Amino acid sequence: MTTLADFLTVSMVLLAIGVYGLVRSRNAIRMLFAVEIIISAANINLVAFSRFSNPMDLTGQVFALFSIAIGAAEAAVGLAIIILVFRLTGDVDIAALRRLRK
Amino acid sequence: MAVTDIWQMIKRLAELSFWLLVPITLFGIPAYYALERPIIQPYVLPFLTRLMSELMDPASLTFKVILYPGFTFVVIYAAFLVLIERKLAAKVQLRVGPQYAGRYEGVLQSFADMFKALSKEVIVPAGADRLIFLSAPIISMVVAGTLLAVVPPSPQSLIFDSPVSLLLFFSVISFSPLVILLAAWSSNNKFTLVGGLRALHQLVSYEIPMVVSTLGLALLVGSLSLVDVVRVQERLGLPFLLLQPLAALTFYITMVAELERIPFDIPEADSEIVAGWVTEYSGVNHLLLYGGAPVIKLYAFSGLFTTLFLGGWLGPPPIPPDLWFHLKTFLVILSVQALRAIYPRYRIDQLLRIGWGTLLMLALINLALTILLMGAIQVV
Amino acid sequence: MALDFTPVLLMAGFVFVAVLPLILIPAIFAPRRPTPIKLAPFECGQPPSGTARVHLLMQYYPYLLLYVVLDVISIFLFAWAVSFSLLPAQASLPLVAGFILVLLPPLGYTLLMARRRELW
Amino acid sequence: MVDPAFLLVSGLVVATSILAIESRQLVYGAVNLALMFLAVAGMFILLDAPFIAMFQIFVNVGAVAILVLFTVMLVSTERWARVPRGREFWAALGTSGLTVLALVSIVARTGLADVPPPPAAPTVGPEIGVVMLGNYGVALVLLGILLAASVIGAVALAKVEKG
Repeated sequence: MTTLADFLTVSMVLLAIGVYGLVRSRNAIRMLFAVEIIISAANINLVAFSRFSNPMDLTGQVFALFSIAIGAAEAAVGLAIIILVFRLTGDVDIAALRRLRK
Repeated sequence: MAVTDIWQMIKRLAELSFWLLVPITLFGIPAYYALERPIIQPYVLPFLTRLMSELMDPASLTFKVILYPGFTFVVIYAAFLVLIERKLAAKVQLRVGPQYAGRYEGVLQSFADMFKALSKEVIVPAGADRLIFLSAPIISMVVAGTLLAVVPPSPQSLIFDSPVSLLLFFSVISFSPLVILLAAWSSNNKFTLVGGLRALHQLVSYEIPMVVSTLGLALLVGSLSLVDVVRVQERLGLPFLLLQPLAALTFYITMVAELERIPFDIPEADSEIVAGWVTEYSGVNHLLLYGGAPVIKLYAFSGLFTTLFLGGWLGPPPIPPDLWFHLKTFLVILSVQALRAIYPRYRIDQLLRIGWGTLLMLALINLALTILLMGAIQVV
Repeated sequence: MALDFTPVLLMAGFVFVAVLPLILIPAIFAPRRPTPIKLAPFECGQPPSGTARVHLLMQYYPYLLLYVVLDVISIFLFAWAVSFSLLPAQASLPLVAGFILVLLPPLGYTLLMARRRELW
Repeated sequence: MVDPAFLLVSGLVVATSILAIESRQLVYGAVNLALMFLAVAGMFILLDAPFIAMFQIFVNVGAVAILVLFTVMLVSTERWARVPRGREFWAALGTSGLTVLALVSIVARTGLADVPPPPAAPTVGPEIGVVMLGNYGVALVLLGILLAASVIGAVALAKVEKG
């Protein structure tokens, strides 16, 4: 029998992997991967709580829908920024972004 | 067929069975006893007998997946569809088409092609990404085959029906641009890359009008189950083609574009970019990407069109429902194939503008009309 | 688990199993005689020049961006469409109409920008 | 006894997400990200939410992963395609490890492990539409505005302005 804690564990591990990726990578695209992983962890949490607390109340699932939609919008804008940076500096390294401050 | 031909065939078969029997008796039977049957007796034999008994039973899932509405049926059907398409295009262009394989009008040409492809060298170009390059044909076949699980030939012989079937179909086809982009990139060739990008933009642009054009049906039916769609058409007594002509038109055009067929065969434009994103594939991989997956997809899309707009398996009783479904699907497939002989090719920017401008607007107008229709029904 | 997706997985798995021999038979029996010229990328008979993985075309990038967002919208519309009869039309229609109308300006803007070829 | 389907799906989720972060080539990372989205959709199916699962596949595998892959191929140069394993590795591992420890200690204290799943029918669309438009209609329109703004912003950012 799968319990709530099992789903929460998976989502926690996903969050940890996402945080690890965010801290470690200097590549902007890789950081976007990490953000997407964190969003997925949050979605699993939303749906899992919705399923286990009160299955008749679908607020959690609707929030997961909204969250996925916002994740898609975030990816679109994020990738556009990455492309802009690439066109300006010829690189997607985060260190390259620092040069833009001037 | 002359008598000598039959005699020749019998001799051939006898020879073949002799060469099959010799290794079995020489090695197979001794091996069977030498192994003391440690694996075969307790595990393999019950599994095999169960498999065989399920393959005999048309109601079982195994039968459906493996034999009838599933893979085997569709592969054989697809082989003949390829032949029909070649003969049709040849007749329109005053040629004869395949002529020799199978003695009568080349009926076995597709199978001959399959064996030819199997015996050919598989070339992986230098600098290609081996893993992605070699797995792309398999993935594209799996994606095409998974679509078959959703298409319902009749309520008795459907593999999977759920209240999210229509969405499942769209989700599965949204994999194909990903596979195409990977295949194109991994080949390390400029033509494949150009073809892959064209395919990506085309598939992506026509998916939205396709999805939006089915919204009207979802409104009328109130469910995304394909069986429910047909049931509602049964209750109404008329196919949705008459109730939603705009949606049917949009769906048909987007379907042809999603299949990369002739007025929209920009990704594989063989007079411009060699063979598009399949340029570097050879042998059996070419067979799967060029002859296998697209034809299975053609069947699946035509089946979906039949289910959504032509009333699926509905029809007067002397003909069984499955046959009705296949008759209608065959007509849809034939109409898509006939386009090939008639139309020239669009340019990619024209195509994108049509997709995002005209077709999307048509789909939205259809949605508005459907809402008005629903309002009229509620008033009456 | 009330809704069982096993048939779909079985279908995908069987296709995979059925395709495997098609891949394995040529791997074992087909000839394999690679030569440098045979392995070179095909460029219409010309000697291949440069790498193929150069920067991709960005000409049609706005259509991709549009796709990502309209994809989301269309599924939201499905959720509305199947629940149409369960909700009072006066309540849900203005919301959905607003939802769609809000998206027309970006659609127009993107199509306009996509037409100006010099921008990409 | 844990459900084998759950074990399989969760293993897939974790493995693909690690590969997405750690794989040498960025293209493989993007492919693994797509597989991760697919596995998360499997998670939603296990949670009796097939509609969300289909939405997840359609949006994330069908659109976001394609956009990511396209961008990866667009900006791909061999110079940074390989990620060096530097000193930050241990810092990153430590940070994420601490996150997991903190969260595990919180969850372990709440006793959520014993909560049995209440019986429920899978949600397939109509119910979600009712809640979404009935209770969160304004949020939906706001979401529409957000999406519209994101399209305009992304297009305006990505285009080249020549003097």
